[in-house]
Amino acid sequence: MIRDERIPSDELRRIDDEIRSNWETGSEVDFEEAISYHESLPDHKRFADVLESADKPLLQPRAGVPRLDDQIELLEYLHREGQADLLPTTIDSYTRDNEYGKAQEGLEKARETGEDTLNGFPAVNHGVDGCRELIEAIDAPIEVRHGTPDARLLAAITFAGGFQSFEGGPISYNIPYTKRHGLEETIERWQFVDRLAGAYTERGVRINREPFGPLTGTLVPPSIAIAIMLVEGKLAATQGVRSITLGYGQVGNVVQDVAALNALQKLGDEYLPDEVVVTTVFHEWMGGFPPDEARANGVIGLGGMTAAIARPDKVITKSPQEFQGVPTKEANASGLRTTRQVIDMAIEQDIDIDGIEDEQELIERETRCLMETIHEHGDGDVVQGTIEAFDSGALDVPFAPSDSAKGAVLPARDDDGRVRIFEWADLEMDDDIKEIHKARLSRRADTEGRDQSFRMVADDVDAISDGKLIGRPRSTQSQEGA
Amino acid sequence: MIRDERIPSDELRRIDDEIRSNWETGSEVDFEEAISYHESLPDHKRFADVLESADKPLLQPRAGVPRLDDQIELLEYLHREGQADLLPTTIDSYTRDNEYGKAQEGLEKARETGEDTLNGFPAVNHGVDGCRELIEAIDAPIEVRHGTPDARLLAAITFAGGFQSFEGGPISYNIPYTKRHGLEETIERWQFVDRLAGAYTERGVRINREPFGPLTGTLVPPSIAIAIMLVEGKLAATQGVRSITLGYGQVGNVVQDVAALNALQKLGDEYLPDEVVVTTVFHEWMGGFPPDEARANGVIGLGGMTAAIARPDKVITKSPQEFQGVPTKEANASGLRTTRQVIDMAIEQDIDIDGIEDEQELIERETRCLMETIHEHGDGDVVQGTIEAFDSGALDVPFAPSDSAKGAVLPARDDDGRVRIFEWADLEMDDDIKEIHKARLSRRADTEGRDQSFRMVADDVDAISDGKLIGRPRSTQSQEGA
Amino acid sequence: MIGNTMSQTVVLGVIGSDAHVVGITILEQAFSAAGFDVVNLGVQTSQEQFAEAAADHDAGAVLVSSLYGHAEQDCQGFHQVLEEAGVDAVTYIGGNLAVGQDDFEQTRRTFRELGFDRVFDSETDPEEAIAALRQDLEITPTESERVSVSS
Amino acid sequence: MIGNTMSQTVVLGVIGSDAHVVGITILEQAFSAAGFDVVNLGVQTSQEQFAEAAADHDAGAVLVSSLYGHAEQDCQGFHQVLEEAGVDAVTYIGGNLAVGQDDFEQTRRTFRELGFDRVFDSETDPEEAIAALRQDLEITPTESERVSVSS
Repeated sequence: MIRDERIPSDELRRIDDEIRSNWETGSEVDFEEAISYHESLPDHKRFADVLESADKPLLQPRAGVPRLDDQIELLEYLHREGQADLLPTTIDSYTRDNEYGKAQEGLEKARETGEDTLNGFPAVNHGVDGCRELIEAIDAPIEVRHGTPDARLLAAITFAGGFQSFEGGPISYNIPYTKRHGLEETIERWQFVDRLAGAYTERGVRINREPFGPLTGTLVPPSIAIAIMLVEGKLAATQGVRSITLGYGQVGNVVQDVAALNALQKLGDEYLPDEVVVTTVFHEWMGGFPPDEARANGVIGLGGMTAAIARPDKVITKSPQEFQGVPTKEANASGLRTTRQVIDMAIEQDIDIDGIEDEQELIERETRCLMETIHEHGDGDVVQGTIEAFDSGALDVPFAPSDSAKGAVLPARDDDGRVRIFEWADLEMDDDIKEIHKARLSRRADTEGRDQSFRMVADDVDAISDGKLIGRPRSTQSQEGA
Repeated sequence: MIRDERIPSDELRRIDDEIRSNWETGSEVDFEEAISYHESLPDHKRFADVLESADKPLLQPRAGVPRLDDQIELLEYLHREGQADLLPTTIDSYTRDNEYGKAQEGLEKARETGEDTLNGFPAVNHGVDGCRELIEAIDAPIEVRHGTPDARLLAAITFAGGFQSFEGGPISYNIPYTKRHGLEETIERWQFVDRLAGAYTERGVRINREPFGPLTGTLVPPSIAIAIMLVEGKLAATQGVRSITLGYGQVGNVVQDVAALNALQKLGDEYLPDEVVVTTVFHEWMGGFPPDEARANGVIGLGGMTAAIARPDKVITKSPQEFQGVPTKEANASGLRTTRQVIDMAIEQDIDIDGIEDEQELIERETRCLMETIHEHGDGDVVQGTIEAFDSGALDVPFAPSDSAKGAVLPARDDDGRVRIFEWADLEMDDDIKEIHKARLSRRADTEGRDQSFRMVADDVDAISDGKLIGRPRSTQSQEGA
Repeated sequence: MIGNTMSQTVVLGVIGSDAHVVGITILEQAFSAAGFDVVNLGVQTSQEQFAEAAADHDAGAVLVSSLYGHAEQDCQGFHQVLEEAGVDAVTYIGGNLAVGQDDFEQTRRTFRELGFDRVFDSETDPEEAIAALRQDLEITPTESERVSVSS
Repeated sequence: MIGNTMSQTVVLGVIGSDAHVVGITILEQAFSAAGFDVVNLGVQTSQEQFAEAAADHDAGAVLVSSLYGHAEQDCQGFHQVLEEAGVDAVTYIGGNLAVGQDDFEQTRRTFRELGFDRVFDSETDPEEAIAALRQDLEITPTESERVSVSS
């Protein structure tokens, strides 16, 4: 039975040998040589150090194209024209499904035709040398971003390739991304990824690990996201990771977002071992965007404002072309600069909004309820507790496509636009907290003159892309107008 | 000696006859017929009613081109694609200088060549019928915006032409706009404009008047702007105006901007007669913009956020092309939609920032000092008081090009980015208030490790276009960075 | 066949490799609230899984969702698979059904030809689908075809 | 002529119909703080007003600002007007001196040919102009021409 225990050295080596045989570039990896390589990198390419020593939020976009030259050009552009502090390399879908053969075909076709035949950078196929060419070409730290349930080979190659930050985790890259991977399976595979990061860490190469906070990206109640971040942080710490960046996706209500980021940092420091340096990352709105660049810039502006007040360590930016999918590099850089301008104008202002402390306290209490139920479900073991709690529905994520989560809990915004829980299903929570949510949603129902129902959920899902925060019924909206 | 007294009817008629003879279209004006015309307009084109009954901030862009057809097309576009609630007609520079002959040449050349040979709509040359064609074509209220020291003929023609809102005032369209027009002269001329608006008002056609709040547009301390708004509001009320929209230009610090807008509404209600309906307008940042549309969108986003919290009755929007001057209609509409999106997402949130009440109280105390000195300088007459107070420097506007103001007062931002007064010159202010400003600026000087000096002023003037709110010295900025 | 005797059970799912779960979750809630028995197969559901669930539950309706633009490909032969499994249900499809969805009438014809009784675009309210299904389950399919659907 | 005997009075103004007041206000403050006696003529100042003020105050320097792009036109014959008024001062001009300011070296040559001793672009810090003026007022103009100005 899988438990939250450190993978022994011999087992680490056994798995490492096994997974490296899955694709030809696996044989390029030599751990000792990789340590020397990392030691040769200049300070300003050491991801954990740069992130942890920053005294204002660092900005990072999303970006990945199949060919190495194109990826270098793209990241150089985002660094130069977008003034990104940290850079990403987003991995293609075939690699996420461990289909390295298909990724190879796509890459070769991309090289022949010059077209982007893959939706990201196939790092496994580029191999250790390809990764190092990228690391050397770009004058800033780079993170691997993907969405891979089994990222063991990807981690082995990119770590050896000089990357010092790696997104994802066994829950956050399972529940929102895939239907049929079991949690036990993904936890086991991510224990290896974390153990490998831990092995580098023990040799002085602190690989930064970043659980994916936004989860399903759609109205995720903050406490659910934070609980999952704490679980993934604990799992990584057990394997020896010492630089952990906990994530959170903007819900759009400034008070709740600031409160959640504060709670995330505080609970991260509390739940994770002292030897771990905990930082936070704020993702600009991950839900549906307006089909209009001007309005999308408004959404990005609200994100920047929230970041200026909450001061997370990092912000992942959106572009005004979010609606249409992958942005041009110009639009990507534009999202970075809009965010930078708002943050730099607002961050030195003393903006302290009433109610943040109360909201933070509520989020912390909710998160503690969830952490407690995980503890109980696993008799003290966080791995078993997580698996069992998801199984019973005591832990759940709204709109989760995975069979590993019930996906029965449903969120809705309250009258101020804060995300509350409308349908609890089997989610574990103290009754008095449930009453608070119910009272808040009831006030909204009164404002709108309708019953609390799934209609609110449906209206809220589309609200921001329709130009509002709260999905009010049409009659209420027209009353609002002039 | 000119005083704050209502122009008698016979005098009104005499001036009206005189100024209408200055250009041929003046003879088209028939007051009785104009009243009937206004009565024929539908409710949704009545500017004062639409503005005063709105329950969220209405948005209005700036726009003016020489030809009537083009102006109709432009306003229709901004109404449809920008979803502007209220529309403007910006007047050209020749008309502002009362050079109707030159405006006529420009208009004829525009008609021949199809090019915009004037920087606005020459409403006097288009005459009453031309104005009415515009009013009839556009399905929303339209305001006349200009910058004219002597706007008497412009008012006579545009009021008869169906416009129901008129920007400007004797101080706000003198001090920031022109070097050598005396205040006594502009006050006398604006008394006529206001009296004409009052004459319409008495017949049930409430012409809305809007003093120009941003003044020189560069770091104007809120209390100076508010005092001038109160003076112009009082002058208009004396002449019978009953719908007055007091203006304020964003300084970029959210707490100070919200406090100033609150103070503007409160003091407006207090200082203006009960029979006047006082509303407020917030101008998005009027200082230098970043030479980059992405960063400009950040500035606009901060403006929208401020408007969502302060909830003025109207917002005058900026476009992402502000840096390069007159925007394309697409960019103009884009600024409207970005602002709309931010306001609509943020306005239902309960955002109450600490310190707004204290800042508002300070602004109110400062404004009362200035109003008191005006009262004393004029022995109770606000016209004489204003002229004398400007003459002595007890009332002053920073960066004023006009010879009517000393322009000796100098602002600088404090450590939170609030605009304080660094050089008081002869500005009248209680000593304890001066001490507050001094202490705040001293804190900034400590942070930056430099003395309070004009360098701060110079650095602050360029800061927002350089991407920051506060003009920190370079050494401090690099300390801030990662 | 008279609708009143038809099953009130509705089988829902997202077809193919599509992982968009939000819409189907909202639909599940809406149809449950409207009194239907809902079997939600979730995302990434194969033709065979739809057919098996519809047969097992004697479903009155099969509602297919697709948001990633590959619906036409994913639905080739779907109605034959249903028929072979002995499913006799009303079939609807909705979502972003074509990549460049410029002409929805063309898209509608395409999916009608594939055998779907009704075709909805992604802007359709759940209420509209519920109203249509109430009609289709209580009157003969032939008549239902005369009902004009605005979407 | 030896600089030390020259007047420390500086006449400032914005030439022509230009109403940009912020830059000149900052310059006034900067030169005052640096110990110069400053006469600020403000915006919309004519050639004759510059000459009259410089003669009246026996100015050591005349500093002309222009930000609206019409400086070349506004400065035609300016140095003749100064000479006729008996003004013997160092002359500087700065700001946005040409509409499409692509090649500042070309712009600099144009204004040097019009008679200005130094030409600055709009990005110049006041400190730079002050340092230059200190030099120019203490050493002979001939030598000052050899000093390279970075702007």
